Amino acid sequence: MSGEVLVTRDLVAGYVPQVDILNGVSIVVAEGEIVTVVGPNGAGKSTLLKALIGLVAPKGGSILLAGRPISGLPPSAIVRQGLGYVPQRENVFESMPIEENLEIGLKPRPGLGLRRRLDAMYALFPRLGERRRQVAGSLSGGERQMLAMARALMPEPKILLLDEPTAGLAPRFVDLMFEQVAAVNRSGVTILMVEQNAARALAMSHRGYVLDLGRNAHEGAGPALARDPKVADLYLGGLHG
Amino acid sequence: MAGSNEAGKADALQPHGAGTLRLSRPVLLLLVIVVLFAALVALYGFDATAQATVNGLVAGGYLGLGAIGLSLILGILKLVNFAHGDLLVAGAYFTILFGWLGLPLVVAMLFAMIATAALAVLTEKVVWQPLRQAGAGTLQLFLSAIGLALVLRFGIQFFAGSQVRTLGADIVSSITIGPIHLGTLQAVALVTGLVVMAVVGLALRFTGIGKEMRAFADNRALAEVSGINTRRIIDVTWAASGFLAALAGILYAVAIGSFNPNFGVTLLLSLFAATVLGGIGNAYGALIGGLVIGLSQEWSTLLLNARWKPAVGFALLILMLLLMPQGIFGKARRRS
Amino acid sequence: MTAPAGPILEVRGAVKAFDGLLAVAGASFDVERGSITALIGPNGAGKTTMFDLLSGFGRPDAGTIRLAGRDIAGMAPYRIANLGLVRTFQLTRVLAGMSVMDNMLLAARNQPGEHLAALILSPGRSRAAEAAARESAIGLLATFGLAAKAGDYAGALSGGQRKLLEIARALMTGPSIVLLDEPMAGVNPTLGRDILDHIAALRSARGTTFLFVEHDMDVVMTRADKVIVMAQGRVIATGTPAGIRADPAVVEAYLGTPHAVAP
Amino acid sequence: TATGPAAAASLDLTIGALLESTGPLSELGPPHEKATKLAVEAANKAAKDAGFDATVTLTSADSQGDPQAALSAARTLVDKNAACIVGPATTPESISVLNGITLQRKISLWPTATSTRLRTVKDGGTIFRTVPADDLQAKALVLAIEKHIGKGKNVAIAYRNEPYGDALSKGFTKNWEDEGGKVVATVVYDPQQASFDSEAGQVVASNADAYVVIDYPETYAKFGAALVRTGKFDAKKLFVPDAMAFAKVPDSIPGEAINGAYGVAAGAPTGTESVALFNKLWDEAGGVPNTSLTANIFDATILCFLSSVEAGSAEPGAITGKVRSVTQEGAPQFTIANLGDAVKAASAGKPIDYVGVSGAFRFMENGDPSSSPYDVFQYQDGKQVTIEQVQVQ
Amino acid sequence: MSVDFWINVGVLAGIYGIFTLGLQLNAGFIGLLNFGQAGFMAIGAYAVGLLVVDFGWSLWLALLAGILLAVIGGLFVGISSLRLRSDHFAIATIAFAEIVRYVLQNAEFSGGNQGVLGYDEEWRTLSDWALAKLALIGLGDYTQLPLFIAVWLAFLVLLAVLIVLQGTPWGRVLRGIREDEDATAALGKNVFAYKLQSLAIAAALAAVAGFFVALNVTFLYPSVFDPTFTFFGYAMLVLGGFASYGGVVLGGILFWTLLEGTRLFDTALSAGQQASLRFIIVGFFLLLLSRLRPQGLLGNRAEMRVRP
Ligand SMILES: Nc1ncnc2c1ncn2[C@@H]1O[C@H](COP(=O)(O)OP(=O)(O)OP(=O)(O)O)[C@@H](O)[C@H]1O
Ligand SMILES: Nc1ncnc2c1ncn2[C@@H]1O[C@H](COP(=O)(O)OP(=O)(O)OP(=O)(O)O)[C@@H](O)[C@H]1O
Ligand SMILES: [Mg+2]
Ligand SMILES: [Mg+2]
Repeated sequence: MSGEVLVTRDLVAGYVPQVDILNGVSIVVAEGEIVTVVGPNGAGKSTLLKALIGLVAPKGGSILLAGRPISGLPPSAIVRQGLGYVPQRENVFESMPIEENLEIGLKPRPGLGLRRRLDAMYALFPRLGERRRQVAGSLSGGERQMLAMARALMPEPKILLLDEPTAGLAPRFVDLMFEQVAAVNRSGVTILMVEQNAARALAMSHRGYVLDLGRNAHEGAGPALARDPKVADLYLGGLHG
Repeated sequence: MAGSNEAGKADALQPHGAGTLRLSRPVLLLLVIVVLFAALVALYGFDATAQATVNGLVAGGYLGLGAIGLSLILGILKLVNFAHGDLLVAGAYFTILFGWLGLPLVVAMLFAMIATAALAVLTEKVVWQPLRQAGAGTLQLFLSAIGLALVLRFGIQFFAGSQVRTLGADIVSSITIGPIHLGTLQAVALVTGLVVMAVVGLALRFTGIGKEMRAFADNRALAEVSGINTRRIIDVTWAASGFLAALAGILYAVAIGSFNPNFGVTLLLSLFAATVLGGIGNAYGALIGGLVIGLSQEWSTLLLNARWKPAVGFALLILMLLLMPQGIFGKARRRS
Repeated sequence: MTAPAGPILEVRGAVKAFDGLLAVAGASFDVERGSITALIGPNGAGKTTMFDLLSGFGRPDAGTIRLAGRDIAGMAPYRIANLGLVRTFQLTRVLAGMSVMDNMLLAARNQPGEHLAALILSPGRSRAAEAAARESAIGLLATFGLAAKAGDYAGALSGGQRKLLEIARALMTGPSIVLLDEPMAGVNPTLGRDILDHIAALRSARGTTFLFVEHDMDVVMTRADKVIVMAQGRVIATGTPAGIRADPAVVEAYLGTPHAVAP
Repeated sequence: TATGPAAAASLDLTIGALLESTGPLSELGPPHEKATKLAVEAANKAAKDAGFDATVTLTSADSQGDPQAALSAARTLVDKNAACIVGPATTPESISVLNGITLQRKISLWPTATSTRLRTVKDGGTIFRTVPADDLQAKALVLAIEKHIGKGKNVAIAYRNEPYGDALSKGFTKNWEDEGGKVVATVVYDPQQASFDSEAGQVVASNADAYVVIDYPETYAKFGAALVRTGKFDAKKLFVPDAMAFAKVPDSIPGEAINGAYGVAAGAPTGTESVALFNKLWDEAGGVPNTSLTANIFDATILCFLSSVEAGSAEPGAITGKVRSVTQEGAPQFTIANLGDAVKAASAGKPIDYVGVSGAFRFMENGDPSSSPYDVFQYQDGKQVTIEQVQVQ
Repeated sequence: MSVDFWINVGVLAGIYGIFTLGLQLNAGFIGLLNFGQAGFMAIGAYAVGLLVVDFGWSLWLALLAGILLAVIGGLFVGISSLRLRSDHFAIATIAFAEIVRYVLQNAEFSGGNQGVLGYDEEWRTLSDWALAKLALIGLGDYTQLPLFIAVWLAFLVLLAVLIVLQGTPWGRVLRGIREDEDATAALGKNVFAYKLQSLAIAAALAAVAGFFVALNVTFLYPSVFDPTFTFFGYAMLVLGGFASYGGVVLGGILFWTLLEGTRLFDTALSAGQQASLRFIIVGFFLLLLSRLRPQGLLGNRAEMRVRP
């Protein structure tokens, strides 16, 4: 069995001293997997990702990256260990052109060659290639989403944390984004994503977690979880095709 | 997506394409300046106008140079550094200190710039970093900046006294170009200002650290998760700001001839005006903003008694903001 | 003057350009009174920009926009809102430093206490209006799953909760037409279902018109009476959901591979 | 504290100094502080020489160049038992201090502000100035220019934008035009601006026969340099007022901007012996270089002390009442050279005439000196040399 | 007797408290960075002085006129500059205040560098009457006490009015605008009108403060209306707490106690060094206080935190 690259145990975290948002979340992401986290709004999904990337300091429990604890490290250090992250909101540098956004994205691994990675991203999202000098702040919602994804992919991360990557995307780009996630995964990248497009996300995942009120509510193999009627009704808006 | 490529071409041909004749604001500004210059020449003759123009460029040069460091801090760290004027003063007094320790003037100046840069970084470590971690807002930072400004200015005054000092340079020598007289040191200050503006502007635009600084300015959290070492960015920004402040302070002190620890605070408002006029965080903007203020003030002396000069600068500032709400180099933001 | 019976919103030849780029390039469409209309189109088609023009956040470079027969192009946002057209933002705009409840109360219309003169002259009326507003706010918050958050700062809400608050807030104004910019993006599907039910109920009960941008085709197909499709700043198709889905131009420009659409 | 006028009683006098330690005029602070200190030392020494049991202490406060702060500062001085207040430097500060506290308590106030405005305020006889008001000086300047340049000539005026320059410029213009002269330019500048070159250019461009620049040395260092940079400046055409009087040209002022220039300052009828002595005291004490108005401050402090001795009391009102008795015309004259003798005479209750470093004092009803001999001096090789005296009323 | 001294501190805290209430209304509640408050104060104070001295008006009538003129000034600034971005608005208001100050210094009508004097007869009469009454309870020696009472009466009344206003729906609209003016406009609120009201009220408060400054200083001179006082006002605001009127009271007292109280230190240093040390101490305190209580004395930490 492939190793467990990212593990949290009884993770407790929050934003203000008295209020904990995560009340003991334990997840396991094994190498090469796609893992999806779903749950109601405000369940703590984004907070979980923020804790993993170092934006929120954990108050209890542990986070292990390839067996080594990373809680307490600054995000820039965690990113250099091969984690990539696409935030849910404010995920592009609004005052900078698309191309500079991508250039900044390459920061953790400049050795990859800027030109090569840029070309790869423009091939993936031609819309970005057409607009490379447009400042990101004037992009449409979907265009921003593409840019945010591309920025995170620039340094070829080993593990990618995605916070609602398909929100705001037109259907053809939703498809593209999911295909892209699958492709990136096939190339060896481990993926942990949060999605409200939950049925489709779970269907392509090796494993899924349902988070509610800052705790693990359900877990299981992705497709199975999506088919679980209780889960579907409570969290996925009923059964989908 | 070949379709949208075609659409892109079609856009350019559209009559509504936001007016191909529309000039960018900097060009427009230059045009206005040229027209005003011509008008003044017609009214007051070439000699007087040219002399006022040169004077205006020099005065504006000091302001612009002083404003660059301020603009960096404001733009990148979002901090209204009320103590910036006092960093200028620190530069001048460090020069005195190193001169007193026996270093030749030019070496003392260089050391002073380095010392001021170190001082600026120190303020980050002692004052700003803890405040940022405590989650202080803009106005809280502003209060601390007032406090820090007091500590710096009066710290200097405590040791050096408030009497007038000089750096002992030759402030009366001047260059004569046709009918125009220009103080030698004034010329040095102006040229230095232009060079520094270009260097800082290019560095921000093209170097890696410059891009990181802009990314940091734009979105701190995103910069962190993009792997930027934000501590380093902050330190570099402070060091640059301190260095530039000292450079500006020293040049000003040298060229104007005499000063006391108040000179920074008296310049501060004009520095802010230059910063805002040019577009916050923009090195070219800061200098151009300074030059515009300087020019308008000196030109105004042709029309009005010089006693109105400071008021003219402020009036122009308001006027320009109303005409160009984004500043000379600023950009409009999308509202939705 | 009573509003004519025609479409509540009429857009004719609207144009909006940014630095030579035509975001909206001569779009024309109608929104029928009391309908639930979807505005769809590829990313960057100009949907949000269109919303900006409708709500006063942008002035069209050309074209006319009529709300209940009245030309509103270029009118200030607050005046349009007071005419009964309210919008939400794609990138959420909650009032972070105010409580969720205050966000809601702020949206209440016809609150005399918002004007200094009325406040001094008739404080009683202000209090009565306030009490009424609070009651309807509590109801709306419950519908949107935010009841427990009423006292929290809106800035402490999660991404999806912000979206919900914005929709609830827009409804709080008692609008005649609501523009929702991707209301379902980032909202948990179960909750989304409830909200859509609520919207449908509101339409039936009050005749409120809804125009919404949405990329979730399930939602569009099952909930909209009529669909407007934009691409590259123009309206390329209008019709019923079924008709739109069959339109090859729409499939090509927007839907992509047919399998993406759930049957 | 002192009791009654009995000569043998001990005297414990506190003199308050309102100094511009910070704020826009803070360059004046250190020299003015030193002047008060020297005066208090001289007073204590004189008391000792005279065998008179008196201790004079100095307490100072920062007036910050601001009327509101000056009032607060004055209150702290009064809290610390100051019986007279030396300073402040500007008219606005003086008025707020007067109305806010010293008037009610009959504390004598010794400002170095020269505006005639101070003459018209209701001060209940508590304001005394050891600096002549601007109107006298304006006349002295007219006389000096007439003598060295000629009558009816063209003059350009430049002044620092504040009450002093403003009032003196107006007074000078009126007097000069009354005498048939012309003022061809009046250039006003802010002391803190970044460049003075345009203003300097306007002064020389006026082609005037003489220039009057009303400024303090601190700003003139900048303005004068700008004048020289115009390339057309001739310092021999320059006339400056008392604020620019200093024994030695400060380092900050370029020689080309000042050597050959004329100036006026209230002079001492007994010659310059006191001035020499004062300069010696100053140099021996070390510290900041001498600058304008220090002698006047020194004299004000001494006068407060002598008045207190004359009154045999450290009570503010008593001191205020005796100021005229220590500057009485016709009474035996004393200078800082024989201050001990002055103390002896005063403690015996006899009227005296203290002739200060900055001259003799004839206080009018309103506390201003009535007339004054003015020294006309010239800067020669960085030194101020008195070349003649004129009498103005 | 240093009671006098502390009465003076109280007067200053009260005057600048009134001044700062306006800033709080602008910055704290509607998000307008008004840095021109000293300019409005100057308009109010000079109107009083000039109307009394040059036109023989009654002091009290002149006060009303001063408030009106300051409000007109506020409307003028607002109408011309409110559409600017917030940081640009801040600098535009400073510029406005500086222009006011330079006009007062350079124009003939305002007395220029010679200032305005002698407008306070009516106040002195009133004050003497009050002192006579105070003498009955043994407080007749404190000559500044009548002013202290007047200032604090005005301060507390204005404070109460503002606190009440803030609790109304009107106050809620202001806060909405502070948080996001576009979103508030989208809900049908006339953002511009509210900003204008807020600015006009702040200008009126500044004029009242200016009136008291005029009485306290007894002499009007342009430098009294230096932008420094606006910065001091902001310092008081932040010390007391962002978006808290009550904080203004505490912030005012704290700030002026700090600024004036430091005069009482006595050291063996020279006067220049002592004065420097005083400001160093003030500076350190400001740094320390903002470090220890970033939200200010009465500020709301949570409200501060969620701010971007
Ligand atoms: N202020 C602006 N400056 C420059 N370009 C802009 C500006 N606003 C919008 N655009 C461009 O106009 C186009 C239309 O944008 P709009 O936001 O209306 O798209 P949209 O249809 O809402 O897309 P999405 O579904 O992705 O939200 C986009 O290509 C966008 O980049
Ligand atoms: N910056 C913050 N400060 C305080 N509380 C916060 C902050 N951000 C989020 N919260 C609170 O934490 C809880 C979880 O938020 P989180 O963003 O993790 O939810 P989520 O599961 O990602 O929801 P969604 O699907 O809506 O994005 C929410 O109740 C929210 O109110
Ligand atoms: Mg989330
Ligand atoms: Mg959109």
